[in-house]
Amino acid sequence: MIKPYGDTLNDGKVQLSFTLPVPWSEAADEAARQLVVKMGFADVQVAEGRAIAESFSFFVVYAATPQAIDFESLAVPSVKTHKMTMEEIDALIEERVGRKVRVAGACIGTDAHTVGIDAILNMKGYQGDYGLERYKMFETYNLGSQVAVEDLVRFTKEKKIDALLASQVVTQKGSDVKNFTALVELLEAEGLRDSVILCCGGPRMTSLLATELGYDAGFGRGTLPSEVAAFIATRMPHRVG
Amino acid sequence: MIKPYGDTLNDGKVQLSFTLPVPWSEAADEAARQLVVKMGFADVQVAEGRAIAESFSFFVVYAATPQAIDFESLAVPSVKTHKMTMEEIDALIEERVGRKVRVAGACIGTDAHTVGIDAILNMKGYQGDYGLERYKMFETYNLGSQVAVEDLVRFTKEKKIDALLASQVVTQKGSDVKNFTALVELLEAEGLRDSVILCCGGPRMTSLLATELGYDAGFGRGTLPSEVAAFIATRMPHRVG
Amino acid sequence: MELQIDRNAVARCRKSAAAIADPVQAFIERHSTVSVERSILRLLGVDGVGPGDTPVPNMIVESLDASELPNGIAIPFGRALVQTGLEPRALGERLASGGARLAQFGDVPNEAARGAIVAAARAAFDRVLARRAERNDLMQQLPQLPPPLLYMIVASGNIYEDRTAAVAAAEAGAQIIAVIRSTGQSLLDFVPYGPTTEGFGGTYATQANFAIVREALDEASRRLGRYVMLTNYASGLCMPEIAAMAALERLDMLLNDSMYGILFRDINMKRTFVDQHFSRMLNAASGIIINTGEDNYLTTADAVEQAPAVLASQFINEELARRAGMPDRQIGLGDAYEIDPNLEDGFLFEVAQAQLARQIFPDSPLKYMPPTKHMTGDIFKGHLIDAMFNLTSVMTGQTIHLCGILTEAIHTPFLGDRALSLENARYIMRTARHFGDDVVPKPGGRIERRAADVLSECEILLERVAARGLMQSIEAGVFADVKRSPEGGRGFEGVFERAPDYWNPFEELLS
Amino acid sequence: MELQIDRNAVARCRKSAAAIADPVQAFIERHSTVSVERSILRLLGVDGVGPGDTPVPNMIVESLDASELPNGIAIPFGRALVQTGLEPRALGERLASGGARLAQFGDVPNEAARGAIVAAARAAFDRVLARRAERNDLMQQLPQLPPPLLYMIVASGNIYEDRTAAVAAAEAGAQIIAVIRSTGQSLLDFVPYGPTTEGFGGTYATQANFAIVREALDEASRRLGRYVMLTNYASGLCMPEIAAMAALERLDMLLNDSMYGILFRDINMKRTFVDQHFSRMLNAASGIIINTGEDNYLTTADAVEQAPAVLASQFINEELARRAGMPDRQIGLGDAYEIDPNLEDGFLFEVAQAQLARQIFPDSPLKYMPPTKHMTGDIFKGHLIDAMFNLTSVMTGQTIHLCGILTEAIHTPFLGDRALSLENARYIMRTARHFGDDVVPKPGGRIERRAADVLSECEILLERVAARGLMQSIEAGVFADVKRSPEGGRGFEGVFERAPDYWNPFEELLS
Ligand code: B12
Ligand code: B12
Ligand SMILES: Cc1ncc(COP(=O)(O)O)c(C=O)c1O
Ligand SMILES: Cc1ncc(COP(=O)(O)O)c(C=O)c1O
Repeated sequence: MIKPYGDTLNDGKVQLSFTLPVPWSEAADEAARQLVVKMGFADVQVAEGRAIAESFSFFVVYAATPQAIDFESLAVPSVKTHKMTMEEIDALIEERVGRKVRVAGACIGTDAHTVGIDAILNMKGYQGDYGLERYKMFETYNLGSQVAVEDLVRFTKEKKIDALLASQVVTQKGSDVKNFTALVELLEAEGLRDSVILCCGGPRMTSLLATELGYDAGFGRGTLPSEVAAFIATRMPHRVG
Repeated sequence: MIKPYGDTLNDGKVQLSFTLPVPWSEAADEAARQLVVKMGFADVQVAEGRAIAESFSFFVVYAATPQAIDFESLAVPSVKTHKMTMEEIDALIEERVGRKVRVAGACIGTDAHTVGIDAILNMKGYQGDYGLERYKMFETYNLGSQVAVEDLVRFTKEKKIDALLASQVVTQKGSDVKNFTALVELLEAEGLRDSVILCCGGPRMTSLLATELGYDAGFGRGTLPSEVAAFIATRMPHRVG
Repeated sequence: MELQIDRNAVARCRKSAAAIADPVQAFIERHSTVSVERSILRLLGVDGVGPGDTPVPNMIVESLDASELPNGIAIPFGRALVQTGLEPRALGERLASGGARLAQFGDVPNEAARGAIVAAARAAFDRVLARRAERNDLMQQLPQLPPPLLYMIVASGNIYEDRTAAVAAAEAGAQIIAVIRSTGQSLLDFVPYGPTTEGFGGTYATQANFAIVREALDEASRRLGRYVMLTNYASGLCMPEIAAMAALERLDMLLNDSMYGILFRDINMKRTFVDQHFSRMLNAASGIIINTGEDNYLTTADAVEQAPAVLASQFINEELARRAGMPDRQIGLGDAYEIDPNLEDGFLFEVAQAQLARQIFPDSPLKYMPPTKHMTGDIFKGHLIDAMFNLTSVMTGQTIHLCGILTEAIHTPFLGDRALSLENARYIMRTARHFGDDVVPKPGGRIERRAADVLSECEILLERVAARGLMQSIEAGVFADVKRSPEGGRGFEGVFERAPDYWNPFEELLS
Repeated sequence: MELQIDRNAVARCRKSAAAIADPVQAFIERHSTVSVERSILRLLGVDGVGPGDTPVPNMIVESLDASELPNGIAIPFGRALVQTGLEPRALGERLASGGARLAQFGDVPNEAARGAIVAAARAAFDRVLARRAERNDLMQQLPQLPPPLLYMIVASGNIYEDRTAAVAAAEAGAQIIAVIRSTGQSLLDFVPYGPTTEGFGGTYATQANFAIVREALDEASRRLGRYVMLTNYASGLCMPEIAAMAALERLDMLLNDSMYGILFRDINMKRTFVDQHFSRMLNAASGIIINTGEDNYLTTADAVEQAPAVLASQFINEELARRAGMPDRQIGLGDAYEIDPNLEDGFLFEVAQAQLARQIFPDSPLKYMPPTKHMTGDIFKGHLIDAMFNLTSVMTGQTIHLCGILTEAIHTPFLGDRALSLENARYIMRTARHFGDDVVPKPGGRIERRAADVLSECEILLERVAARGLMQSIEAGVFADVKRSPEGGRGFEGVFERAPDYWNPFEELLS
């Protein structure tokens, strides 16, 4: 079992900050303290409390959590297990699939943040790691931004896409979850769900969330193109075979 | 009932940061997330997780707390209610006590942080607010730093001190509470507790904590000398009369 | 700070910019758009929505016959005014409700129609000038703090939360409040109506929303003793309409840049060049400072490499704005602090670029955008990058200072984030207030060399763009690594060539 | 950065400093202290604790007759060495256990005693030199990163947690690790023994604790490919003993400043001047860089006002250190970034002060302390003040850079706080690495004027101190607004006048 580490193993120390919608006063400090106590923390210290506007106060609090987590037995699906090079991935596809894998990527819904999906697809890649366009064994379609889920599914059908990459960067009010869900549902409705490797990504994505959403894999912040390529390459043979 | 305010009333949004004693990995991010879920938060987003050393990872998390606090009915003892000027305070003492009030202050235990207590006592004062030495109606003794509780009590007895000001700035491992408690206990043992106005102070002090420790008042960060002076002046008549 | 820069190179850049603007300007003068026509109606006072929440100005323009549109909306609407004797707004409602159709007033002589419109337009113009005078008065009575002017965004999606946030930000030191628009509004070929409480990543720009925040900020301005400015976004498919609304609701600034729309929203370039021109004429008259969007180039492409393109775009934007009648003091050219924080001496590069812009455009209220691209979930690190941005801004005398926010990579800002951001800017700008005045870049040092490189690369780039044409250069991906074709993108269907009799009553008033 | 400074004024300051040092030095040479004597024993190899955990060196020195002490511990101990034939450490244990008393060896002739001690002292001295050579070798093999050297504190109270924290900090970029001492250790007239796990605000400085962290850092140094330095605190009642222990355990730096002890710990000035001198002789030989404590003046008094006093104290400390045989490259003079963050242009003042010190003491590994006094519970603001400190440090080429920590006002640092702090320093120093080289303060500008003012006020102050005497000046509250009397404070009883036959075997070896 592990706990947050302040300066001593298992001291449970955590830093919090938040705003309360009240003018600042000594009582506001005390409200902040009691609130953090209510959250279940011990040893609550309101390090800072001050007015940030006439009717709002901001607090910095340090406190100890009694909670711990069993790190050893944590099951985290990871899609980034095997590190492979571009050459290895191309070789794997050549050998096990025997043809180019067709990949389509898009930033769906009204989301116009293409930098992330471009980083995965474009030649140039990301942080020195080449994008899928650079691979011999991928045929890549980058549909760009603000692509309606309907258009993407139509395209998938038309081009017999093997792997579909959907990106969502705007997450406010759960818009990402809404769009991702719409995509899976439409694929299912069209009977295409099982014929594609379905990946989602974006800065807030985690493997767990992707699984919950019904995707084969999810890629979060800092993803390298080769990680995505490796995932597709290792999954393809199952589909084809 | 009020809750933390992110960008919408009662959204409960809180920022947390902490360190876990594990090497960074996707699983560490997930551990951080689950830990914050265990703490009772909803909508947990691990905004940042990264290695800060070989076997430590640091996290920044945003989440929503379901806790709320009833701000209206919060009873916070405040010692800073009446703002008074130096002249008003001197006048009050002159009229209601009729003699100089004898005040002794010290930084007790092994604590050498005298800046705080000096700010209250020295002429110069703090942030443009004069210190007690400047008042006509206080006779002030500043015993300085690292004053043993025994010495302070002896001094109190000898000089017939009316108001005793004890400071503690170092709070690590509860050393402040230990020293403050030792002072009250010794005063009680010597039968002096009721003959002094007993105040404590330091950056982590709150009115509530002071009350719990058995002090008449406690003064925290940013205290002005006049606030302390006003408290003593308004309490003195009860003692004398 | 004072850099040695090659004044002749600057002059040559301006010459190239003029050459670039010429054909664009010629194109603009031969065309109008549905949005320009709708903005004429809005200025005249037409407002409200019809069935399906379609705004009345849209309904009216759409009701025009395809063959009539090239003459503009003014005359047909003028005929209806004459015939019905209604005020423009009431006439709009009548038309929207189906109580009348423009086509039915064909009999009214052109001259009468023109006369009615001229009168209404003059009244509208006076309203715009009155709001401008109001601003001038308020700014006299309630002087702003000295620049860099701290600019803060609110973006909750709900105008009433935005109002709360705007007032809180003003109290915490903000001098300009921007209400960010909802994702995708720039792609709407109409302006939503009324107060709105649902939006993604921002709040819809509507006239009612403008008014709600303006009123709250006026109240706060009086309380704080300093005028707090309000700004919103024009760029998109409705540039001139938003410019009209902003004029009427006394906004003080508008993001107004067709290059942004082209590159980052895939809006058709012909459409938006035409829209931009008329919207800027309106902005000029209403005393609104425009903000251009060069900063965006740095969010998709490498900031070190794109610096010459940013400068080139500033020259072009300056030229196009001047041609719309804008004085330099209303042309807020954009730039941003987007160099990789891991680059050794990146700060020196930023200083060079910011100072270069300052000296080349001495009278422009430069708009300086904060780091966004390299902001991560590490809010502590992000706060520091913002601090270096704040320092650069105060050192180099930037004017409109968008405060960077430590949670940039996470969410649209919380109320507390904004306060921390303002505190950051205020602290840095106080502690280093005159630092820029007190140091000189070493002649031939890294800063000066970098500035010289950017300027000379910009010069070459402008020459190339002048030779190839702006539209073709955009097509070739010169700006921000993004390629757009002259006939591609959204809104092209709304562009039309002016007939010989085309008339826009405001063009005369505004020139 | 290069300030125009008045070199003649600097020369005059150095002359005053010499005049100030003369009488202090004369006093020092006529006296010794119990701590100096105990350090002789420690160097010879005496260690361990007796009943009640009293360290053996203390027991031995205390066992001397009051009449014998003025001759020093060396001869009596030498007699016992000769007579018992034991090694110093074993002899110490025998004496501590009551198995022998120094008094019983009175018969041994002085010459024999002297001979035994000289041999043992030479062996001890060789051990010190061997550790120094070891450091040199390691620093050759594992070169440090360029300065400012990032210095990080650990202070958990528990040496094993400190070790964990030290290694983690090294991994996160720290180049120097300081294990902060427990509150109050400087007032103990002995050095605790063995590994310790309880302390307040820090961990006891013991030889075992030194060894534990040294070993862990050596391992980390090899792993990281760069030598990570270790430092601790000498100032206090046991300066020479800690200097001896540090020499033996290959610490690389020591906080060593009697002014700190006098002003902030109320240690008797005579005692600590004598202790300081011998401890610095030891530091000189062991290649240990000392850090002086001028920064502390700024934590109690106003930083703008105290700047001349800080500089004056640096001149005095330099002079006293040189007289103890220290080369400039081992004299780490202290300064700090403590100006009120709310002061307009405070940053310019800080730059002026830091650069002034850099130019006046070009070969000193200046120690630059972070903001502490104005740090509050607002960790976000604190992080920014630290950033401006980091910027000043890299701009002005400071050497030993104590990393400021955002939680300074709250608790001794958490492991995560340290990582954020190092990230802060690394980011700022990377992005602005050559900024200082690339700008010049405007002649006659705010920075240059401030530097000139500080220097000229310092000159006047030094003249006054020279006229009045250092001890009398301290009595008058010249430094840090604190007043101390020459006979007051702790440890005065441990000072004694040397008899004509007084002998300290190491004085010869070290000179
Ligand atoms: C650049 C940027 C823009 C540019 C986008 C240009 C473009 N062509 O992409 C412009 C200026 C146009 C823009 C506009 C807006 N933006 Co924006 N923008 C950003 C910014 C600064 C950087 C995003 C970025 O490029 N990151 C770098 C890339 C490489 O990282 P990434 O996207 O995470 O991608 C990586 C991984 O996530 C993964 N990945 C991503 N997708 C996928 C998909 C698959 C299948 C896989 C395998 C992997 C993968 O791989 C990538 C490489 O590792 C962020 C703030 C920030 N610092 O994060 C805000 C941000 C994303 N924007 C935001 C908002 C709100 C907007 C606007 C809505 C604002 C407005 N109202 O006008 C508009 C509208 C845009 C729209 N309709 O979507 C918010 C989103 C808030 C939220 N959480 O919901 C952010 C966080 C800023 C903020 N704090 O407000 N923006
Ligand atoms: C200055 C300082 C020092 C100076 C003190 C000089 C002196 N003569 O006071 C020196 C350099 C000597 C020092 C040493 C140490 N310090 Co120190 N020091 C600080 C520092 C930077 C500022 C404290 C200060 O002066 N604040 C300004 C005053 C005006 O504020 P204040 O004390 O809160 O007082 C106000 C109120 O609290 C109130 N008040 C205070 N007392 C009282 C009493 C009464 C009766 C009343 C009515 C009001 C009142 O009124 C004051 C005015 O508003 C703080 C960090 C920080 N920024 O807070 C660390 C800090 C307090 N020090 C700390 C430590 C650990 C030490 C050392 C133990 C380190 C070491 N191991 O060597 C030593 C040992 C000191 C000792 N034996 O006590 C820690 C304490 C950690 C903790 N929470 O336990 C801090 C927080 C730094 C840190 N993060 O590690 N320190
Ligand atoms: C010039 C300009 N206009 C408009 C916008 C915002 O437009 P949208 O509402 O399309 O996000 C931006 C955003 O950065 C901009 O820079
Ligand atoms: C020169 C010097 N010595 C020693 C110390 C620490 O001493 P103590 O252990 O007494 O806190 C400091 C602390 O800042 C210092 O500056």
